[in-house]
Amino acid sequence: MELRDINYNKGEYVETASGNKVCRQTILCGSQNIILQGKVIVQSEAIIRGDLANVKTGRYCIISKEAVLRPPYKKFSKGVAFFPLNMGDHVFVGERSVINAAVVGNYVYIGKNCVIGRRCTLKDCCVIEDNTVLAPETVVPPFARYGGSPGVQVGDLPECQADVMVDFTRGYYQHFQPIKLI
Amino acid sequence: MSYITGPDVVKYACTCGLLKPITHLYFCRYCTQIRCSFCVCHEIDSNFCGKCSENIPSSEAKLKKNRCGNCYVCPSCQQDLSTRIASKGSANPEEAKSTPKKMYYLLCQFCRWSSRDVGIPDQSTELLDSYKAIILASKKHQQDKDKKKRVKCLSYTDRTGVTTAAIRKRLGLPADMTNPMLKNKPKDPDPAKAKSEVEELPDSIFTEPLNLTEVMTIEQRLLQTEQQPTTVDKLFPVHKQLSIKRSLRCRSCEHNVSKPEYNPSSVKFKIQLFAYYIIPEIRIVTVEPLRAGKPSELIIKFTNPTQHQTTITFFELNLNEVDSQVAEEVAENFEQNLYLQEKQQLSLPSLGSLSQPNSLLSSRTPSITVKPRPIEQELNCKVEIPTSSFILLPRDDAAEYDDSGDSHNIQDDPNLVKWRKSNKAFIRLAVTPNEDLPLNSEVVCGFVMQHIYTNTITSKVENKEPQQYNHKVKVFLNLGNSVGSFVAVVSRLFYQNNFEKMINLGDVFPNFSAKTTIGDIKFHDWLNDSWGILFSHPADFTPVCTTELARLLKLHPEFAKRNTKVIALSCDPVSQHLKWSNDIRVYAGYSGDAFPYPIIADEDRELAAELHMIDLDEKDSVGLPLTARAVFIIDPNKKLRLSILYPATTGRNFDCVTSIRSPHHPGEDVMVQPTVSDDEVKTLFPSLTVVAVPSGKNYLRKTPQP
Amino acid sequence: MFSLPGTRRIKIFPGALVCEESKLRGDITIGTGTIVHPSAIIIAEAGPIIIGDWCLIEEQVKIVHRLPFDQQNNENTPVLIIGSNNVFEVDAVVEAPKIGNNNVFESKCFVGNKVTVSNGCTIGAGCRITDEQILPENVIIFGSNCQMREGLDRPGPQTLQMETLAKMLPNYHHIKKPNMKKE
Amino acid sequence: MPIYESLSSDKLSVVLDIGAAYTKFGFTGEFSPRSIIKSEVICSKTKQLRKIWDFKSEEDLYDLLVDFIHIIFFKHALLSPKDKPIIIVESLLCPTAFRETLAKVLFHHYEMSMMFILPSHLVCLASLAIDTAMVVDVGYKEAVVIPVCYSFPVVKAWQALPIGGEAIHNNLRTLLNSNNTGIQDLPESTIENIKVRCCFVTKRFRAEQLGSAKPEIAACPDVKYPIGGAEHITVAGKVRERAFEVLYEEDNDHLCLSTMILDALLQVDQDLRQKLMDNIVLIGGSVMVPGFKARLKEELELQLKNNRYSNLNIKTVAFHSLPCKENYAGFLGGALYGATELLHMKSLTRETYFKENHLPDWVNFRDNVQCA
Repeated sequence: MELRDINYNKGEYVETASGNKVCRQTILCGSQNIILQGKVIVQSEAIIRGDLANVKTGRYCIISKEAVLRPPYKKFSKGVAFFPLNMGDHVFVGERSVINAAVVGNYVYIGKNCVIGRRCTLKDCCVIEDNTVLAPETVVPPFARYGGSPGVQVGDLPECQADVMVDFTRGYYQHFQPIKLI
Repeated sequence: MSYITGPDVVKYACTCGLLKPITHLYFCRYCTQIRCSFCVCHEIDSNFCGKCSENIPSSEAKLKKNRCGNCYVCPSCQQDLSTRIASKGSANPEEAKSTPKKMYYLLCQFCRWSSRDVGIPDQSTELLDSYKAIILASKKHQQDKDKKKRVKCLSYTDRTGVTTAAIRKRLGLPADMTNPMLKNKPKDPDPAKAKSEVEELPDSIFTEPLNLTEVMTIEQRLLQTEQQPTTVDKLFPVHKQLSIKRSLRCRSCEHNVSKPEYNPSSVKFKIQLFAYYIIPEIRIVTVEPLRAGKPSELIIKFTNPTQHQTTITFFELNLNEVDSQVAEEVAENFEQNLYLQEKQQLSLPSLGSLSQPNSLLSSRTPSITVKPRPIEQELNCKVEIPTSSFILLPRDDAAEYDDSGDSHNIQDDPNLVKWRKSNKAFIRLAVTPNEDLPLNSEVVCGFVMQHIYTNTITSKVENKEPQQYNHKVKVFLNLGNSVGSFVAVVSRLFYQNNFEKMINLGDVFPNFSAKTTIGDIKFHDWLNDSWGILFSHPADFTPVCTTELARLLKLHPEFAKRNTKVIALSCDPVSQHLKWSNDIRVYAGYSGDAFPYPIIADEDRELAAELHMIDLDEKDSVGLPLTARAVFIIDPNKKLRLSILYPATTGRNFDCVTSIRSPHHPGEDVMVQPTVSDDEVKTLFPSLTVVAVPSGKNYLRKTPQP
Repeated sequence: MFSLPGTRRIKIFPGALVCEESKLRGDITIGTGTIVHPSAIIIAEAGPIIIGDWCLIEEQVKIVHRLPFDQQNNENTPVLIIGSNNVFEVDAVVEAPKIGNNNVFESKCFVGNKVTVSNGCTIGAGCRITDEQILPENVIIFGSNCQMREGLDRPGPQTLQMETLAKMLPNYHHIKKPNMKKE
Repeated sequence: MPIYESLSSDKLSVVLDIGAAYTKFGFTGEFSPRSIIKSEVICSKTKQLRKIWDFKSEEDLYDLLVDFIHIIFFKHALLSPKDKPIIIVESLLCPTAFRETLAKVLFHHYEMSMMFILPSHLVCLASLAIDTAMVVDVGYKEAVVIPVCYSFPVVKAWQALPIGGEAIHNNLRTLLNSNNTGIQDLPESTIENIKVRCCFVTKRFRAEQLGSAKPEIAACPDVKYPIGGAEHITVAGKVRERAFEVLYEEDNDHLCLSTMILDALLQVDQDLRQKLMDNIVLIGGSVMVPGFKARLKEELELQLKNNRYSNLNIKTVAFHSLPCKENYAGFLGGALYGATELLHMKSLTRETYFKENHLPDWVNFRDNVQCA
């Protein structure tokens, strides 16, 4: 199915020069440490914890409502360090998902209500189904579809997944339009 | 989106007869045919470990039983284990100065199982290194030995790969010849002795309580195939199973249609003949509500993925007509294969051991083509095939960044092409579901799309021009469910403002019979001679409805006091109602045992339609409209006294409804109806007070509540 | 709803870090060293909540003191006491009437108001525990079926992480001022 | 040492034992299966998990098997199936439709070079190095008893009853439902886990006592079994002990596991009977439960005193202990046989299959004539 238009209230969103659309009702902590590469949508009540460590997203990322991007921490003998969270291009993060990953590759789809454990690595072209719980330090290989709790591989993805995701995130961005007042 | 999460609504027919979304199809450019994972040959390209993302050569993978040597999975929950470092002071207190040793242990971060749980001591790196060194040395030794051996006994078998077994087989030796194994058998193994004593159950099993946390589940047991222990103290980590990258080969022409790059984390391909890159993609944009026998407008979007302009033409899809050309071709191929194999087989014995062995004759025996099967999809919707074709412009990646308007000047048939932008076109089609289509069934239509496939690889040197082929694809579209005839009636009622048939205030309320949570009832009999409140809600297990019904639950005694019976209605089945009523009771904190009022299950929406309480804007998961929030108050004479209709999205205030039944709060004075004449009033309500209003009309007459 | 202004009913001991963007409703006491991240929600509906020392409460956590229906409308209002060194990870919803020490509530877990949590328990990510029970010590609940296993020992305290957070958070967030003196 | 060489040679072939509940998969010459997975696959059409054996038609089975074999080769064996041999361990009572479809899938779709079909009742004796035994296979769907005499399965003496894992699950479900109101529709995986974690085969006198209206003994302790996080059920001690009774209680035709063995014995030559009873081999996943062997022995000894079987004149009953777990005994036999050169001598090649267009089967007269 072709995507329907997703409307938002123009007053609620800020659009930057690079095309990022960020809702005003978000909690962006430590905004100087957050880099959105452009054409990124951050929807209402999403939380990005830039205060803990750097958070970097690629182009055409969609952070849905109430999603949490939280840099992971790692314990050392001397103390705890927070690691930066890097996200590739064309990533979709579903509603209420918690991302504690270290790396999220390109063309990744994360469904609703997922928990991506600390320091997980999501390689390029993978899909995390809704309500998945990925244990900390899980590595999701390319072209894998993960689901369940604990998250295990439940299927494979078609080889053209990268282009499907490009098309999806671009389409989403194009259809994410302010409400036109008639 | 639909490719990732949703159901596949647009499917293309593969040459083998299976229907798949375009993302799962391949296009063999040598055969100019669609292929799918079912009808191509899968081959393993490389092995890798999904955890450490390292390639493992196939020989090593075989040696390690297809498992990664470094990564382990948790025996308890089958997640990858992480290696943890625990620093440990030196064992000798004298060497206090030495740096603490780093000790490793395995930990599952999901279920917190650790190698310490089963008493595996923490391993130091030195130990691991020394083991690695030993393994390395032994490997080297083995290799040397192999080499020596090879030099020493260079035999005919080694050079040609012909083994005695292969020769024997080739010669077609009779099966009942003496087993060559027997000659070489060093010694017969001792036959096992059966015992007449068997293991008895321990007595403790009858008395000791069972601690479930100590007993393994069947999944945990089967993970350790050899031992299959039963108690958790024997959970040992398992090496992680490897994953593969695979290439796909067309069975007809033996060319690859997909070959991935070697690097495990790469998502690129050396050969990528995916249909998604070659065949125009079709997506459903909108479709009007589908009604049996009525035409609806369908808008679909075409996207040209190639760098070449193409022209799309539609044809009628006839499922009965077998694609004769393909079938013939395949049949021929199949026979040829058989013939080839037979020939090989027959020729070999005669050639004997002098000829090259089978394995060297050709690296691959030709594949058997998968026989196409008839398409298993019924069409129940006609598509009006447009006579004209349209052009689809090539894809231009630069255009993605070009926000300026389109500068194409293509003469389009305005009835066909609704709108176009770069390589996309929105096409309007008329579809008509079959007359006899039952309510709420899946509507599937199909057509044949012909597009021009431009082959850029040139087979001959002199022919520099890219070749163009007309390629036809059968496309099936699932348009969603048909809306039923009765909804059509209701919607017509709404659309045409035809409200005559609606029950007006004062009309006798229909005496329907319905399934409810207290069994089947006849409405009038159930009412008996009390007042009745019938109210509907959109669906069970929804927040607003729960609060409404819970409020009603609390107010129920009030209604009972006023000789009023309450009944609810929605389109969910009785079983759902029963489950939900428990929720309501808990939500409302209701202390009574039984749910005090019944709920009607109007699954086929007959009542809802009859009482005109359908909200066309609110639809359930299958696209059927839900009941609106209606309230009907029926008097003991079964006449409708009041009706309220709220949309499904807006909750009602049931305190308000109580006040309708007796318009004032308890204890307050009650209004007397204006229809009662002043004289009558005095006899009926002796304690009447008339409120003086400026108009001078005595219509505000109060009396204490009876 | 409340007659007293919300802030006066919230008692924060020195050394606790409570971000301004968190939502605290009702009578809440927060012990020394406890860190409350922004957008955490703590609601003392049925009675006061006392949170012990060195607890970590992350974003979107919801701690609600709400009694089961059959115990509501009782005269005496019970106090929800949460022990020390508990970790509540992102989006955990906890309604348990009693919580001991050193427990870990992982992301998106749900603990119902009939569950009593003892010490050293780990409620795995996404687990939903509602059945009336007392969780034994060091139990680990994980997976979609809420499988249980017994741990070797209680999960380690997150003191190291909290030290780091205590240094970092004041640089980025407005912190509610402690209004209690050390006992 | 050719025998040793063949065991460790690089040319490993896949051994497959497709059971009704679990499929055992591994390679020749290995002592345990690589993995034991459920015999089910996600149907490509309906996207639902379906058991292989619940097929509707041969076409349906073909598709299910294609998907299933794909998983075996590309997720577990990591081997391209084309032009490779495969060893299939199957029951002698395997339905023809299943065998033929499997052969079609392996030869047509996966283009395997040869297929070596082994009867599970016979090959499981390989690991014991004996040639005469009474083989009792208690699987998921059914229990099958076939005596094997001097490496020849006496097929005419076969006995089969639908008492296996499935019957136990159904019995357990009924027992649980009767004393846990409100909990219904437990998935089979939960039932199976309750079975393996809580239940055992009790002694005969206890079973009789607990089955009576007023038992004089106390049942073993109850178990509170949590179902997800929201509910729990009580597995009563009585249920724990009685779940397996379906195997031992005589049905309407007075048949049960012990009578099956003795009925099979009646069909065998008199001289062999005592030898068979001294060599009872139990295979199949359902025999792994604690107390199974002890109870079966008890039952057999009791039945032998019965009039029905008194003329059998059996003095002793003895059981073999397999060197492996019983649920993969068939697989192990297949792996041993497959490692020998018999694989190349006796197996059905693709060429022969295409030429003859026929899969040899012991029930087929044509194949029997050839044998003779």
